[in-house]
Amino acid sequence: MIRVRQLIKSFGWPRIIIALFLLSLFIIAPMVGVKVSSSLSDTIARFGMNGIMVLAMVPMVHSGCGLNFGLPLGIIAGLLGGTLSIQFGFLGGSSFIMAVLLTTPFAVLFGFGYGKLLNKVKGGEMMIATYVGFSSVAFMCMMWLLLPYTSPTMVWGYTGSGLRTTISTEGFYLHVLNDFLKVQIGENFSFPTGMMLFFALMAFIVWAFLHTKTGTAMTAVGSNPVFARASGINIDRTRTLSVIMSTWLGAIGILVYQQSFGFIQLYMGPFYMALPAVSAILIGGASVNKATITNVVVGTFLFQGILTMTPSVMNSLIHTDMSEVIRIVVSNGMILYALTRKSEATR
Amino acid sequence: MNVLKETRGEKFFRVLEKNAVPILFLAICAIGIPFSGYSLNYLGQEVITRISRNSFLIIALLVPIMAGMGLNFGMTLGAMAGQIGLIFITDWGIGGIPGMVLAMILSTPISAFLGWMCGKILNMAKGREMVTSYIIGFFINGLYQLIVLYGMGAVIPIKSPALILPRGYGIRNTVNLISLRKSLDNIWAIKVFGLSVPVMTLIVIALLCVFIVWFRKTKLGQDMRAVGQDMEVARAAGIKVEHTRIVSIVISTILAGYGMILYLQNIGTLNTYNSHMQIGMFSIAALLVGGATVNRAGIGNVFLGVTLFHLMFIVSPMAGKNLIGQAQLGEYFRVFVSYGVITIALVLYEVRKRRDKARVGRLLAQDQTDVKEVK
Amino acid sequence: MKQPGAPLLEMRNISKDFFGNQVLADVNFTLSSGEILGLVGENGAGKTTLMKILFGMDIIHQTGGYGGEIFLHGKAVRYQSSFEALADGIGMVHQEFSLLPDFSAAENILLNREPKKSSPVSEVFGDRMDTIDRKSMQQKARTAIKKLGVELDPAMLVGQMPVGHKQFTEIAREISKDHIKLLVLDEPTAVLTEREADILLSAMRKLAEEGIAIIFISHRLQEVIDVCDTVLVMRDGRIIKDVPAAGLTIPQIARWMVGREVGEHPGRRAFNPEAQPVILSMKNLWVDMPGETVRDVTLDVHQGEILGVGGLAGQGKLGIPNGAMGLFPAGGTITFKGNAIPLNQPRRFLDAGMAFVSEDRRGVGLLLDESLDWNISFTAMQVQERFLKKYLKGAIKWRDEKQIQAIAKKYIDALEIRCTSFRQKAKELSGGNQQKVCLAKAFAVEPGLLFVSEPTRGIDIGAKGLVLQALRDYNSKSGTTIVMVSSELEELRAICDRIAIVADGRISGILPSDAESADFGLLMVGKQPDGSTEGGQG
Amino acid sequence: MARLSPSHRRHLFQLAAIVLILLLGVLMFFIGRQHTILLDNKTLEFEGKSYQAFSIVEVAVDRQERLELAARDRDKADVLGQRHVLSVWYTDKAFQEHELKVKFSVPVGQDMVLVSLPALVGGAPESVWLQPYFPPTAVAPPVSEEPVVVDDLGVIPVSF
Repeated sequence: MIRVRQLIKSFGWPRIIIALFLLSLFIIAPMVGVKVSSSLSDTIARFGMNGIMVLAMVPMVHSGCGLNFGLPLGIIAGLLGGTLSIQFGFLGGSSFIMAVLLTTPFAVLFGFGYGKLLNKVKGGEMMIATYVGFSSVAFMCMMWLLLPYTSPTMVWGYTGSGLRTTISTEGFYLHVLNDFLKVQIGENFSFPTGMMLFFALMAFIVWAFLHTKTGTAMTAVGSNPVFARASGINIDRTRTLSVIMSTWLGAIGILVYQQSFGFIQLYMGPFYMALPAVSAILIGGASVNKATITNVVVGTFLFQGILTMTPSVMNSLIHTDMSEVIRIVVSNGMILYALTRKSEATR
Repeated sequence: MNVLKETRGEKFFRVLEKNAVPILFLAICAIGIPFSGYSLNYLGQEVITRISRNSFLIIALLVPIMAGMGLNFGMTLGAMAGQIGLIFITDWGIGGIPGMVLAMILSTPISAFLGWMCGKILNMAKGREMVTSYIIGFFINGLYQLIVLYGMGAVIPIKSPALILPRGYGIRNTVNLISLRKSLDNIWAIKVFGLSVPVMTLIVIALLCVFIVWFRKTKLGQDMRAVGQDMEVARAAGIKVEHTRIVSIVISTILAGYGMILYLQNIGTLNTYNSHMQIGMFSIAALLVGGATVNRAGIGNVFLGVTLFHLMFIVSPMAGKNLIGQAQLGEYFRVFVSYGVITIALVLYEVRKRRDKARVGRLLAQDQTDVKEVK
Repeated sequence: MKQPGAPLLEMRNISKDFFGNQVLADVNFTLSSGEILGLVGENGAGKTTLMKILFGMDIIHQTGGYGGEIFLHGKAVRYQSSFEALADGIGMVHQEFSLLPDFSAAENILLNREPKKSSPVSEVFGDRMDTIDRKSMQQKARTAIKKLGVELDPAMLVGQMPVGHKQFTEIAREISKDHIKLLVLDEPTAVLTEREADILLSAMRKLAEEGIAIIFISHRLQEVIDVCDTVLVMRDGRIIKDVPAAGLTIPQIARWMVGREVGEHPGRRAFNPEAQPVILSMKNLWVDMPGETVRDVTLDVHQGEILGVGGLAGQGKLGIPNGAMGLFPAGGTITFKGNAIPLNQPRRFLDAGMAFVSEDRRGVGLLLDESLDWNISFTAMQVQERFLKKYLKGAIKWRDEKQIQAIAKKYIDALEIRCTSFRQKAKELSGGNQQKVCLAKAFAVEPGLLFVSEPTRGIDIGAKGLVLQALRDYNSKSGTTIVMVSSELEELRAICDRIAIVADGRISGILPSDAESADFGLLMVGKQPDGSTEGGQG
Repeated sequence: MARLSPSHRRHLFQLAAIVLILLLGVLMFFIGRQHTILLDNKTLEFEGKSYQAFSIVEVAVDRQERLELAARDRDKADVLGQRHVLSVWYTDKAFQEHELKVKFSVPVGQDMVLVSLPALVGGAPESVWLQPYFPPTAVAPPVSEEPVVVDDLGVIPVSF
């Protein structure tokens, strides 16, 4: 009994409620005529799409920079890489690889500057990260208009300059990962093996990094910065590194998202992309200063599961689509819960 | 002995940095106005309109700053309460000033409750009030949608077909406030140099300013300032810290609700699901443009901020069009500047906080060198 | 001056233990109106606890209350919170300022007791809507300042005041309260210049003449002798002396404070540090460590010795290792084995082969949320690249869990750390065992010189002995030089070869550990003992 | 009478304030209530009596602008509050111009009232010339989604 209680305590009530809610959705689904197989397939696909952006939270949480509300900055790096790859005329699988390669220098550069900034504002990272994300999105809105892109698939037809708000990835990297070794079971269920493998690869890289000397130092910086400093760790450098990693993962994350989604969304597209990722990792059991790969997997699955299941089930059940409201309440409620909890480290 | 020596150059930069944001905006406006091609008369009219429209909302931000809780991103809660009041009076067919007053009366308990809740939560998240209040805004927005989009017309009786969506429940995306439009502004509108001035609205705003000034002089205001400086010292002196903080948020939320009603009577249309979310961000940006910081803001900052921020806002699309040939660019520019100014203000605040801590060390080093020089 | 009649305050048989650890026993004293009582004693003698009991602080109730009785005007009192004590006219001025920098002196003096003018709004919203009567506030503040007899502008912002004026503001706040009868001043002169201190002392006499009793806690013994009517010397939770101040001398008091005579502790070992080469030398070190400011320390440490650094709290002894390591902003020069070590860079300090066990175990010493093996191996791994498997010619440095566990097990056995396994989280251990983990972490680096700061703070007696033994063994086995900072003189004398005493941010003297205890006492209060065995430096 | 303790007194004042605000709210509800007054210039037959429509008549509610009604015309005026003044300018058979001012109040809870001008001028009792009016409920008034009027702050997406 005590063990059960401890388990519940370590898992956290909000998480249990959310998990039970999702479970009940899956149980109700067949009763109201929603196909579980296609729902599950959708959930998995969305898991693959969003997983890496959720993973982008991990390095910054580990180094004590808090939740990466500045994810849009990484997404912008990804957008730059993606659009450049198309601009240079790469097609199919190669365009994805090029996008990843072209993204990397931007992500590193942005992450470096962002990390330096966050080092100046220790203690107030999250609010500032939010606004760094917002202002960079707004800044890039101007840039999308001004940058000398010429590819006819991307620029506005009538003016011949300035990028469109949405750009199709068809013919470029649409579904390059989704369709790689794809497993189709029956009519309604497909498993995007390539995308899941890619997610697994990224998760492995993060996991492996956390097992190296530098990764260990990063965890220590997040756990107790004074301890780390007293052990000769350069805290600022470690934090900057973690921010660069988070930014890069965010950039790769959006590329994976686009190849599955089919469109590159520019301008205000990335504006609120951080909040779903933040709430996903929190639902997975992370706190403001502790996060693991398991949190990412569990959280993304739960969050995306709710996102997929609520509209269809609720709609069939009460003929009202309240999924939007449920999503807003659940995700922001989760963030609030995390913010109001006393941080676990006894500092 | 505890004054840090600084050269004249250092002092100059310190003063410059302290007023960096207003100076930057002055520069933007100074460049933008000629390029926009707007007449001064037009701009003057716009500025007057916006002062009368927005300053009440911005003044609502002052109280939590006094209590050291930073910028109240949760003012959207008050805006929501104000909107709910407006929806009801529109449904009941109450218009004009009585409608405004009734909407305010209706919004007060809702604002007070939401503010109390917000304050309670912020007390649990001391040290990260701003990001928390920001998320509270989103969270309550979900509940607001639940009530307005699903509850109204279904559970809460709303009968006017002009309000309810064709499906039978939920409020439409836009609500026409025609019976309310400019009802306060038009009570006493005079022409000065060809500019129409809504005197009555300005009087209401002036009264609020008087209230703020008076409030600072009350015991509660004093307690808030004490709590804002150091919670522990205030607590040791017997001040109820948590309660004081909650009260400051409640006052701010109620005022924000009134401000929203004032704002919407000027606009004349309620954008049911958007207005409140935008208003928080723009009020905060305007206040910061006026030279306020996270821990210090006055009435002067409000009016300077409204003027400069909205001048920039009006001017930039046309200036962008005339300069580069793209109005869209100017639109994005002003969005960028709005967010940029909040970012800069937040960064400066944190940096200053850290530098103040480092100051003690520099003093000590200075003492050492002084001693050596004497030797 | 003592007056006849019922005493203002009487403490009878006060005793207090923290979970079996007796910190106060059988404390009895009386205090009359207008009397100034000097309360002196080493750190940990029980002064603070005694005052906490008087004020009914939460910490006392949370740890099981206290024994004995307190009488105020012959009436038994037992306060549940400091506000009750304040209501009865007992005020206290703490060592740390409790002031608001952006408020004026008057606003601070009357904080939460502001004179108010009622306004009609208050009838609905409560009396917090009353406006503050600035004029009468200014007036009341002026009266309080006048009572104190100092020059202080009530309109001046506290943030712009010199330290002395801040102190006066604090005291003015207490005496501005109505019916103030008893004032407790905890180290009020520590931050003052000599002139300011003189002003304060005369203010105290003035207050006493007006009938206010004062308990004056101070380490500056000359002041105590000058201003007090009675001196109360505490040691190990007991009152050792309760005598009139007239005619006392500093050495007398210092001896009472430090207590035990030579011979009560194990003598020093046969080791002459001075004969060894200097391994570490500090010159003009200053450290900005809040509450432990080091002003100007010059100190040489010899190869292989155990050097003790003692002194009263707040004098700066803790600042020395913290500054040397670079955890707090510091200046001056440090030379280790002939190489200058740059300050403010912990990494260079560690690279040079030094290690530091911090007094702040939970804040600095441990990763509370991580396992023991991480805690023990972390510094060695990061600084010396040990416990790592290297792949691709060292491009990838993988954590070697096996080695990490091995070293953790080794030290868990060697230091007898009580834990379920090396996987247990550091926060789950007891204080003593946490301390051993900190030592293990430092030992794992295999340092040439080890700074140990307050190694026995907050741990029980059994563990104390083990920790000290571990240090001594480590020194004799591996020849590591140890600099041990502690506020417990006895502990320093037990294992050190020499002991340096810090007073007012400077080294006031270095004595062999078997020197007269009274001499240590004198050094602690910043006085040079006559015919001292060794001259102080700095 | 025993003196009230300050907290008791305060509760009393608080209660009074709440009651006052509630009263204010009720007051606002009535004086701010919007009504539509339909002004009718049609021949009205009532209890055997016939009130002939004017060929032309001018009418104003409160201080609003004058409305000109030809025979069989109907117009409306939107007003706030219960009590109103109706001013009618008409020409009688003798081609004499007359001005008539009538005060009336809209029944509580009524959105629309119909005023028959011929009956009013013809001296019929109020219950005749002032009648409640219920719009035909079968037809919902056409509500077009008007273009959103906002100031230029509406450039930010507001939900994610």
